Amino acid sequence: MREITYAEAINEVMCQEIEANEDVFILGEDIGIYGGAFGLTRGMIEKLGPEKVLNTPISEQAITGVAIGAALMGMRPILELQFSDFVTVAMDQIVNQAAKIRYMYGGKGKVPIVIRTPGGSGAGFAAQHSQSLEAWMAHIPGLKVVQPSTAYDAKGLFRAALEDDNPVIFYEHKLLYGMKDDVPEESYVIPLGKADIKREGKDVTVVATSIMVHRALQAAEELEKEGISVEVIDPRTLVPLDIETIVESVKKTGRAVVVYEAVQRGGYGAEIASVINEGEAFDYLDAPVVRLGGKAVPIPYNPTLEKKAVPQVEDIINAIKSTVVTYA
Amino acid sequence: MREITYAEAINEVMCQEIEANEDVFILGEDIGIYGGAFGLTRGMIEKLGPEKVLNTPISEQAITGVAIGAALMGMRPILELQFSDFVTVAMDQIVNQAAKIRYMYGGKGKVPIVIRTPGGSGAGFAAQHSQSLEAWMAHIPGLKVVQPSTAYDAKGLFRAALEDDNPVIFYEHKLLYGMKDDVPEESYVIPLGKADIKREGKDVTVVATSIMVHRALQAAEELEKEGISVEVIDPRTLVPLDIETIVESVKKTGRAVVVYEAVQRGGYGAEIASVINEGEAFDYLDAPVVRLGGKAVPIPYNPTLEKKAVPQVEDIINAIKSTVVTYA
Amino acid sequence: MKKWFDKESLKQISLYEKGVSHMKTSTVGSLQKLGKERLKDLLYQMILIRNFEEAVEKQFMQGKIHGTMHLCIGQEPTAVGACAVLTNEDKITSTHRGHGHCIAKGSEVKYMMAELLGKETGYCKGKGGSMHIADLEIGNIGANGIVAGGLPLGCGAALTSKKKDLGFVVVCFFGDGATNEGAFHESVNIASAWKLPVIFFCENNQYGMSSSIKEMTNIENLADRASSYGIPGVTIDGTDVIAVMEETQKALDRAKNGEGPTLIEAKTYRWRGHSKSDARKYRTRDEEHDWMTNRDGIKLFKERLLNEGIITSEEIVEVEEKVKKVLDEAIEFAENSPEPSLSSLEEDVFA
Amino acid sequence: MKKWFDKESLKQISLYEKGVSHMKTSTVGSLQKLGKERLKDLLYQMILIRNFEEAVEKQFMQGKIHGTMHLCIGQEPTAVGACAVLTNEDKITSTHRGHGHCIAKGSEVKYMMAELLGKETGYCKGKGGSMHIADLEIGNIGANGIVAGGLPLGCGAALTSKKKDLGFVVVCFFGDGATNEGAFHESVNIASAWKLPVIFFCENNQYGMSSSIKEMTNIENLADRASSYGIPGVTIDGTDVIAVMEETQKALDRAKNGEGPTLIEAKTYRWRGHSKSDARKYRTRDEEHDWMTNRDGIKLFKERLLNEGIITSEEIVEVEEKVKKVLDEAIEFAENSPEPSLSSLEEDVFA
Ligand SMILES: Cc1ncc(C[n+]2csc(CCOP(=O)(O)OP(=O)(O)O)c2C)c(N)n1
Ligand SMILES: Cc1ncc(C[n+]2csc(CCOP(=O)(O)OP(=O)(O)O)c2C)c(N)n1
Ligand SMILES: [Mg+2]
Ligand SMILES: [Mg+2]
Repeated sequence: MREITYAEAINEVMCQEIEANEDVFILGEDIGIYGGAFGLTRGMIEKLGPEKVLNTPISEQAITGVAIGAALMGMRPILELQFSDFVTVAMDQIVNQAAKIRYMYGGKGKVPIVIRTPGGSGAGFAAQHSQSLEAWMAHIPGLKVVQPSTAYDAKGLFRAALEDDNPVIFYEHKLLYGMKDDVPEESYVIPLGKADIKREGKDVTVVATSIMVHRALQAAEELEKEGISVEVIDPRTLVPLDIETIVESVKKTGRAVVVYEAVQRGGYGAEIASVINEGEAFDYLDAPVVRLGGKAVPIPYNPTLEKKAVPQVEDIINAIKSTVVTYA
Repeated sequence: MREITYAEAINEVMCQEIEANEDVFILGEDIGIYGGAFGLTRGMIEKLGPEKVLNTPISEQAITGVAIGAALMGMRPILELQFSDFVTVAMDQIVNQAAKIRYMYGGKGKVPIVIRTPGGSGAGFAAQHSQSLEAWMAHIPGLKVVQPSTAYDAKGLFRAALEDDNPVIFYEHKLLYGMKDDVPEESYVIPLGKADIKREGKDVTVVATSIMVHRALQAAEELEKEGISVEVIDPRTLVPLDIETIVESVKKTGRAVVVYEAVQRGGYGAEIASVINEGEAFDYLDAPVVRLGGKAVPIPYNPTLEKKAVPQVEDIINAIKSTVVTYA
Repeated sequence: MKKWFDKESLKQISLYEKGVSHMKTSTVGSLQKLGKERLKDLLYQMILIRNFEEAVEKQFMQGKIHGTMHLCIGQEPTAVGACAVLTNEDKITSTHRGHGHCIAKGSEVKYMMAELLGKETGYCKGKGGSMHIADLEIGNIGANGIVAGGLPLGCGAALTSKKKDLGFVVVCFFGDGATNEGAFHESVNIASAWKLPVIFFCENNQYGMSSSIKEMTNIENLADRASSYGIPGVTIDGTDVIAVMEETQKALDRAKNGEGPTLIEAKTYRWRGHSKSDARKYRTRDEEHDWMTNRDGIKLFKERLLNEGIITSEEIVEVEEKVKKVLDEAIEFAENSPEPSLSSLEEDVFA
Repeated sequence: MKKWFDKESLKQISLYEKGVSHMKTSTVGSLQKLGKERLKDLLYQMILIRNFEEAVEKQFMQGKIHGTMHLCIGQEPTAVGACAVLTNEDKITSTHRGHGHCIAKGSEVKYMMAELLGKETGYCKGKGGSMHIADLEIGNIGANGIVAGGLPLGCGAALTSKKKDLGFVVVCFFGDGATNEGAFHESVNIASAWKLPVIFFCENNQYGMSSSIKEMTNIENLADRASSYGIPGVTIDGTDVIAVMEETQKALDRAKNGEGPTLIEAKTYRWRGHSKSDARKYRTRDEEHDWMTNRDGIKLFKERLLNEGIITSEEIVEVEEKVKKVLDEAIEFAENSPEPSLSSLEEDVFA
C-alpha cells in the first residue's frame, strides 16, 4: 500500500469529503494559499476554491461561532484552529454554545462541526504553543474528542468525526504530522469509540494516546528484549471511550500503565486510570495502576528541558518496570 | 462566636484586606453600587470608594488582563468573575498569561491575583450558568485552586489566597452563599494545601468538595444510624492538594468515596481517586475507590432534573453503601 | 497627571438626556402606507409582549418560576419593529432578555410559558428555561445566556444563507453592554469583511445590569462603532415602533442586495430591574418615571393610531382582550402540562 | 442577492498603494531639533535591530535555534521611533515579532541571543525563547505568543501607573491582524473609559501571517477604529522614524496629561516571511521589491541625515562597525553560555 504522512492523510480526507458533500467546507486562519500553519490545507484552495476553503481574520471567537451557526443551519464545517492552545480564546463558543445547544434546546438543532487543532510539545514553540488540553474538552458533556496517533487512524477517524452529528474536537500532534503510514487512497471510516490494540502483550497493559503510542511501542520493543511482554492500547477517542477493550486487556495482564503527554495532574489519564480501577478489572489488578503524564510545568523552550517535561521512551520503560518488577 | 454567612465572610475579609494593604483592590462587573450579582461586594464601594472597587465594562478578557498586568506591576488585585462559566471568555488571560508568565520569563515577575467566581448548580440558572469547571484550572501548572465549603474556611482561605504570590482561582458556590457559620471577626489565615477532616470516622473515607462536603456530612449522619462510621475530608484546595491527609485516612478506613459536583468524567475527582490508588494507600484498600460526580449532561433548567444531574445526599449514601456493603 | 476617577461614580446620575439630535424617528405619513391590519398587529404584539412579561413576573413572585428572568418591559417596540419586516425564513439570535424577540418572531406564548415553568411541553422540554428558548422552525436561533454569545452564531447562519443562496437575513439582537465584548467586535468585523447578510441590532437600554453605558464606553452613540468596520450605523428612537421597522427594512434591503451588515442602535429603556432582585440603586426613580410616562412605546403608538384616525378606542380594547385571552390560555396550558420525565435527563446530549 | 466571494482571492494582488493621502510623515526641520547624538543613536538602534535579525536568521539556518522566529526586518523605524520617546520607567508590551521592541526599549542583545539559543544566561533562562522575552527592569513587560494577548496586560500596567500616580505610560505594540481580535477591542475600550495612560501602537505591516489586512477588514486605515472608543487615532508612515517619534510623543503627552489612550497605526512592511517557512505566495515579489528599495526606513534615514549634513558617511560606517562588534560579542557570549540545568525544569512555576 501507499505510504503517506499523517498531514497528507488528513489533507486527503478533507478534500475527499468536501468534494463528496456540498455541505462540507473548511474555515480557518491562513488555510488559503498559505496552506495552513502546518501545511495541512496545502493545495486545497487551488483545488476546491475559496468558497470551500475560507480564509478568516484572526478572530477565534467569531470563526468558531461561524462554524457552529453554519452547522445549525445544516452545513458541516471543518474549523482549523492553528494551535490547540488558542482554544483559550474560543472556549465560550465551543463549551457554552456548541456543546450545549442541542441539550438546552430540548433536542432541537444539531451542531455537526469538526474542530481540527494541533496539540503537543517537542517543536520548540514554548509555553503558549505546546499544550495538550484535551482533558478540558473531554470533561464537557456534548463534545466528542478524538486523538489519532497514526496517518491511517487519522484518515478514518476524521471521516467518522465529520459524519457525526455532534461537535467533535480532533486533536492532531505537531510531531506526528510528518510520520508516514500505509494509508488507502479510498475513503474509509474508523468508528468513534473503538480503541485499537497497537501491540499485543501479556504482562502489562499500556494505555497511551497520540504521540505516546509511538513511544510506548518503542518502550515495548526494548522491554521485549528483557522478557517483558507489553500490550499497547490506543483509545483513539477519549469521548466516547472504549472502556471495554481497556478493561479486558487489564483483566488479562493484571497491570496497567496510562501514558499521556498532557500535564499528569488532572489530565485525562486520571479518568482512564479511574475507569480501570473502578470496573471489573480491579479484582484482577496485581499492582496499582501507574500514570505517567507530563510534569506540572509550562512547556519550556530549551529543547533538553522541553523533552524532560513530557514522557520519553525511557520514562515509559521505567514506569512499566516499576509496576512489573516491584509487584512481580 | 458570631454567625455570619459565607457571602458575608468573604465580603468581610475583602474589606479587611483592602483596608490593610494599599496594593489590594477589587475589580469586576457590577461590583459597585449593585454589590455584585450575588451581593458579595455589597457596601464595599460606599465604604472603600471607587478607587478600591472598580466597576468594569462587560469585557472579561480585558478585565482579567488588567488584573494580571496590575499584579505584574506590584498590585494585588481581586477579580470577581460573575459566574464561573464566564472563565470561557477569559481563559487565554488566565491560562496562557497569568499561569505561565513567571515561568516563561525565567522566574521574573509574579502575578498575585485572586479570581473569585461562583460555580455550581441548584439555583435554576441552567446550562450556561451552572457549571463546575475547576478541573480545567487544576490541570494548569502555575495556578492554585481553592474551593471553600464553609464561611469559616472561606474567610481564612481567602486571606491565604490573597497573600500568595501566584494566581489563585477561588471557587465559591452559589448555594453556599447563604449558609451560616461561626466566623471570628478578626482576620486569620488557613494555609493553602491543608485538608480539613470535617468529621471523623473509621469505616470509610469520603473526600468531598464544596457543597458536597455538606451533603456528605448529612449522608454520614444518616449512615451512623445504620452503624456505618464515615470520615469526611474536605481538601479545601485542589492545588496544592493535601495528599497526605487523604492517604492517611484511607489507610485507616480501607475504603474511599470521592464526591464532587462537576461532571464525573474527567473531573478532578479522577485525580483524587488516582492519587489514592497510586500511593501507599493502595495496599490498604479493601475495595475499589468509588467516584461519584455529576452526570455527563449540561445542567438542565427544570428543578427536578437539575437536582438529578449532580450528587444528592441519597446518592452519596448509596455510593458509600456500595463500597462498605459490597466489599464487607 | 490628572486625578484618577474624576467621575462621581457613587452619585446616582440621571443619564437620560432628552433628544439625541440625530436619532432617527419614523417618517411622516408612514402609518398610512402600512395599512390597518398590519398596524393592529404591531400593537397586538407589543401588548402581548408586555402582558406576557407581567404574567411571568407574577408567576415568578408566586414561586412558580425557578432561577431568574430578565424582563423586556419597555423595550417592546424594538423587538416588534425589527421582526415585523422579517419573514419566517429570516433568522434572529437573541439574548438573556429574549422573551420579546421570541414573541415578535412568531413563537407561541403557551410553549414559552410552559418552558418557563420547566414543563415538558415547553420549547426546550423544560431543559432550557428563559435564557435558552429557541424555536428553529420560525427562525429563532435562540436566546443566549452569554452576553454577545449569539453574534458569532448569527454570522454562521448568515454565511449559510450566502453560501447556499438561501436569501435569508439574520438579525442579531444584543444590548449596549454586549458591545464591549470581544465577540461583538470579531463578529461585526467578519460580517463586514465577508459581506454577510446580518443586521446587528443593539437595544441600547442605557444599562448593562447596573452599569451605565456612558461610564463603560467613551462614545455617545454606539452606532458610531460601525465606522470601525466600514458599514453603515444608525441610531434610532427605540420607542418608535415604526422608526424601528423603517430602519430595519433598509438594513434588510442592504443585506439582501449583498451589501453586507448594518449596525442599528435603538435607544430604549428597561422598566424593570435587570433580573429578579435589583434595587436599581444605579439609576433614579425620576429617570424611570420619565421614560415610563413620556416614552412608553405602546402608549405613544396607541395615541398616534388614535390621532391619525386609524383605529378606535374600542378596537384597542378588543386587541387587549385578545391578548388577555391568549395569555390566560397559555398560563392554563403551562400549568396543566406535565413535568419532563426523569429519563429525559440524559437524553439529547448528543444528536 | 449578489454573488458570494467576488474577490479573486487566488490571484496575487499587490495591496500596497502608493501614498495614503493623510498619512503623517515627519515635520520639516525636525531633525535639527533632536541633535546629532540622538539621531546617531536612532540610526544605531535601527541598524542593530536589522543586523540582529539577520544574525538570528543565520543561526536559525544553521540549526542552532529551535522552534520558530518572527523577524522584524523592515519594521525597525516603528520600534525605534516609538521607544525613543520613552524613559526606562515607561513600559511596553510586545508581540511574537518582538526582537525590535526589546532592543529599542533597551535590552541587551547578548542576553537576547542567549535566550534564542536556549541558554541559561538568556533573559528567560532559556525557558521562554523568542516569543516570551521580557525584561521587566527596563520596562519590557514581555513578548507574547498570543495575538493581541499583551493589550489587556498593558492596560493593567497602565492602571497601576494611574492608581499609584507613578507617571509611567505603557506602549502596547501589536500587528494589523491583532486588531481583529476581541482582546484588542476590549482593551482599547476599557483604556478609554478609564482614561488609562496607554498608547496602542499598531504596526500595520499589511499582512497577518498570509492574510492581507485589506481582505480581513473593510476599512482603509486601522487608526479609524479609534472613533469607536472616542479617542484620537492617527495613521503614520512607519518607515519614517522621526514621524513615529513625533506622533508617539504627542500620544505620550496626552497620556501623561491624564487624557487617556491614543491609537497609532504605522504603515510598514515585514521584509521576510511570517516565520521560519513561508513561501510568501500571498504577495508578489514586485511588492516586496518596491518596499525594500523605495521604503527602507534605514536607507531613507541615512540619506536624510547625509542630505541635511548632520552626519558623514564615515560616521555611518562607524555606527555599522559598532553594531557589528556588539553583535559578534553577543553571539560569542550566547554560544559560550551554559545550558540551563535540568533541575531548573521544575523551578519558577510558582513564586
Ligand atoms: C460573558 C458574560 N459576561 C457577563 C454576563 C452577566 N450578565 C448577564 S446580562 C448582563 C448585562 C448585559 O447588558 P446588556 O448587553 O446591555 O443587555 P441588557 O441586560 O441591558 O438587555 C451581564 C453582565 C454574562 N451573562 N455573560
Ligand atoms: C490567538 C492567536 N491566534 C492565532 C495565532 C497565530 N498567529 C501568530 S502571528 C499571527 C499573525 C499576526 O498578524 P499581525 O497581528 O498582523 O502581526 P505580524 O505577524 O504581522 O507582526 C497569527 C495568526 C496566535 N499566535 N494567537
Ligand atoms: Mg443594556
Ligand atoms: Mg501584520
